[in-house]
Amino acid sequence: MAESWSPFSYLVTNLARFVRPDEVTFSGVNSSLPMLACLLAKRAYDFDFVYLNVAGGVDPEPSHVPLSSSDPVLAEGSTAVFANEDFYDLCTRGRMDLCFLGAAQIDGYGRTNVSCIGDWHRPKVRLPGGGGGAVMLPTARRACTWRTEHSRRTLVERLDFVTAAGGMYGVVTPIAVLVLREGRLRLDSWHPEVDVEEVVERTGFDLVTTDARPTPMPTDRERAALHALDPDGRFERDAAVRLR
Amino acid sequence: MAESWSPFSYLVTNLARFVRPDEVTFSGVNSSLPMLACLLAKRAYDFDFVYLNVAGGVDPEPSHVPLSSSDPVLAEGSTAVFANEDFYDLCTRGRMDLCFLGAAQIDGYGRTNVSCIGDWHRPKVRLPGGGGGAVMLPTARRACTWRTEHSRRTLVERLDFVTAAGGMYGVVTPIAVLVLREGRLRLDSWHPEVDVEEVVERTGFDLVTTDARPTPMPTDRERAALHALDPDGRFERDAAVRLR
Amino acid sequence: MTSTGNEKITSLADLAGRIPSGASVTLGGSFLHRGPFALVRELVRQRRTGLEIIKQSPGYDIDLLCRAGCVARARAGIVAMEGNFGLAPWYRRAVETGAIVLEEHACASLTAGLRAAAFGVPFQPCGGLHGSDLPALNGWKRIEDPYGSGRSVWVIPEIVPDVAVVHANEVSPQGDVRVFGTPHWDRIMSRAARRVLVVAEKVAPVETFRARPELTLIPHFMVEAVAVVPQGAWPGSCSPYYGVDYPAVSHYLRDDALDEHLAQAPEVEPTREVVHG
Amino acid sequence: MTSTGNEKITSLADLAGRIPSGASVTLGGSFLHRGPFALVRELVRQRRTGLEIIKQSPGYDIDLLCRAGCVARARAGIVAMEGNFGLAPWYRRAVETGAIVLEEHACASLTAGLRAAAFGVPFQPCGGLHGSDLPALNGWKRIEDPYGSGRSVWVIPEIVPDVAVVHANEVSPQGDVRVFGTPHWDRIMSRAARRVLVVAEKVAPVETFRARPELTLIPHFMVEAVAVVPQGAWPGSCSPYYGVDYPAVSHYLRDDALDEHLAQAPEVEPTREVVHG
Repeated sequence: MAESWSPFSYLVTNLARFVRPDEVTFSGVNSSLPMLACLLAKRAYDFDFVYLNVAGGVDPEPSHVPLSSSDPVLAEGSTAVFANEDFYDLCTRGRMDLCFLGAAQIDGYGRTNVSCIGDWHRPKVRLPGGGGGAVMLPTARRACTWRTEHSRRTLVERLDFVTAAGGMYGVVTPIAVLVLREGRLRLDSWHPEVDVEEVVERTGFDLVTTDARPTPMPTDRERAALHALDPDGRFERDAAVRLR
Repeated sequence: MAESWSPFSYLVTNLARFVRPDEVTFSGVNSSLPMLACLLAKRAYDFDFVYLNVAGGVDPEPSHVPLSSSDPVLAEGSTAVFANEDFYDLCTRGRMDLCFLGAAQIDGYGRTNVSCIGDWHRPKVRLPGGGGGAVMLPTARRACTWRTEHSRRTLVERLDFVTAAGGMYGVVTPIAVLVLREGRLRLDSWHPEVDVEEVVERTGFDLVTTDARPTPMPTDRERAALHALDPDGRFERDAAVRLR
Repeated sequence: MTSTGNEKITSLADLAGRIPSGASVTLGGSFLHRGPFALVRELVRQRRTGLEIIKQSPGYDIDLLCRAGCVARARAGIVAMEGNFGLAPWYRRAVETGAIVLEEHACASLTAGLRAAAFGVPFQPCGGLHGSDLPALNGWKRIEDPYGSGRSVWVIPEIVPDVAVVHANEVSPQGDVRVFGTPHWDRIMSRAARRVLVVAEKVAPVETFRARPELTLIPHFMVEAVAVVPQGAWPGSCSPYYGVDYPAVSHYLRDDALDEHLAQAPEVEPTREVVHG
Repeated sequence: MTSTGNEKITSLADLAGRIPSGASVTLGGSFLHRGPFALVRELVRQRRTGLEIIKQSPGYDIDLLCRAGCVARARAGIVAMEGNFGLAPWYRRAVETGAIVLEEHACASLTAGLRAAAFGVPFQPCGGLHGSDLPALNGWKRIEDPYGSGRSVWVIPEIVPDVAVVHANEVSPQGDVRVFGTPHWDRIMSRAARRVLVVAEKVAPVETFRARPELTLIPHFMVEAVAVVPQGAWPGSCSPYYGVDYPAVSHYLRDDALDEHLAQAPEVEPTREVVHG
């Protein structure tokens, strides 16, 4: 490709592309990339949607983009405080359209592990835990997740622990966008700087690639929005995402 | 007795005498007499207690005494709004010390009917319903009720319907104070202007009268407090309580 | 469910028009206090029928709707005019004659059913109720604690009203709802119902909502439409603006007063002066 | 539980002294935001041991307590330093070495257990959880809807913390608690716990509470004692007063920094200047 597309921009932009008009969309803790994606969608797209976040914000107008995706800055300019009990209840009663939820491992069924590497009772690595996942993944109308590493360690045939299951809609990595169809994650599109074979090769579960296509390059508005949100590249450096 | 004691004052004063130091006490809807009793206790007694009411008030300082015991005036001067979900939950988790709850019929076990006269499905009279009763009576540490009429119609051998059961502590009528001991309502004291025989005669269930005594006359502070709360006798006229 | 636009403000007639005959409606406020009474009167004028009214402590509202023949079914904990007015006479008659079907609740059991709906679960445990005839009357089930505490608890099935109607002190142009003083049960009603409609005393600038978002009871995206009706809670109170209009309630209770009462309402005569009760 | 006096204000040392070793403690706030961190540091200074920490999203607080050996058990939904700091290293090590016993929750299942306690019922239905390994891990029971909807739901046993500790923006002299911005889970924590302790940025005149009682998250009668510690949520944020002190969090994460970190805390050096993040 003439034009390059950084894997950081690829992740944020493709997470933003899951946002739909007039829907209620939520980003939580430990979720800098979805936070940026929701703020990008507000700037780059010509439709309204409701952006809720874990700081209690309802369509906030933050004075700056905080390092912490649960920072009170994310409630600035909000006309209401929609706090934790409220957004969880909204989700469990079926009114949350799109949730962004973190994952350490993802399997071919779109289930996630955020609990541990190795046996839960004697973990090699104790991970943060799923937070909202086990409740929000199966009850949100759509849930999307992301990994900053696309490898057989992160996209696995078998999870070490099933923290959350059900309701997965899409996954974004530095090199691909996966979407769940008929109960399995399939390749929806790939980063123009890699090819299908590499995506399949770096995925731990069998990946159906029919109907997949190269991911459309970011629009000028998407690029401009992300630049406005991360002008000095601080988030891009912290995320430290690599294509390979 | 030289000194007379109006049945209205008898009711309010003896309800107030159930209030204890440092306890959480609650008055609800349709409860003008307990509202007056709690306000009287605040004025006449030298101890602190927490007065919650259905208007969301927490130790309010109402500018005047409203006709409606759920009037927002009863939250004036409150430093918090402790609303319906909160005070019901407080009660069901065992933290409500004293609740005043209304009743149309009361039986010898201290159970109450506020639902209907006659068969529930074909009522002679459809009554208001129990409100908090069925949940608060069994979960409050102590519950007290009152009747402006002491008769075999109101203090009955058999309720037409059991709206609420359990947890009853005391009952005040124009002529007597009953307290529950060993599962039965017993005569605790009687209005000095009647005698034990009349109380027993006008009660529909068997009334144990051992250890009962004439009710101590109101103190000057109790009289003064009630006069200050109902200076023009409006509440006394509305209540229209008669000794006989 | 969602809406983010600023076109939430509509007429009272349009607001009532969004509630069809046969709908289940949960009404905010309690007894004579901060009820969406202007909307209730408009439902009467529009001759709605077969409504199910869901409210822990209705009074004037359900009495008026029964009087006008709008109600088929009620779920309530305690029903009275309150103040010093006693029972709700037309409601009482409707129940006694079988004109409406009553599901009698404790206020907290009705709240439990609304909580089940708000929490997205099929049933909600409710404290108390032991020894009451209400569970048997309503066919409620009792469940043993599966964790072996030896305790058992009554569970209430979910109650999902089609519409919640709340009377607000203020709304933002986008439909954020503020209530001053006790919210009564308005919060859980707004979370349990499929749709939320609002009658508001006034519209306040969005800046005031941004300055104190903690005071917003219902965020704009949950609100479908708002009608601005000053004194809309008449003849009840809307603190701190006005108190109960006791003479108007007494007048309402006269056998021949219905039409005159409806004609005197502030949404019809918006110039009538504020009554302080 | 009740107290109506004005003698609620006490020292931080006294506040921590009210939490014995072995107590179960639920801590307000979330990750680096408005946590009662001054109280947590004081528990470390007083060498508390065997604590059970109950919080949906702990981070700095539980990491510090694990680092100092104060914790025996944790119930949590997600644990991390957050910001751009990643995992909570001393907490992680404590779990991996078996130094503490973890009961892993979803945030909402922990909230459900607290709701059961707050509502006075033995268990609370919780939406979701289908297909997760967490219910089997924790021995949670699934209950069929006894009303025949065909739905089933996981129920969480009540979680009754001995003490809830909340970091408040303001308190009244009587102990009413105000929080600005999101309350996180502080509200349900304060209703579920047997006792409520508060760390506050400042005391505000009772008149300001009377003027806007709607802003009071916890009424005074539920609060046992309050310690006033300006910047007590350091190195976290307390909006709108100050943001996260990122350099201080980075310093805390150095292997040799614990004593220095504790010595630099605002409750020790109350004159240090406000950090805006």
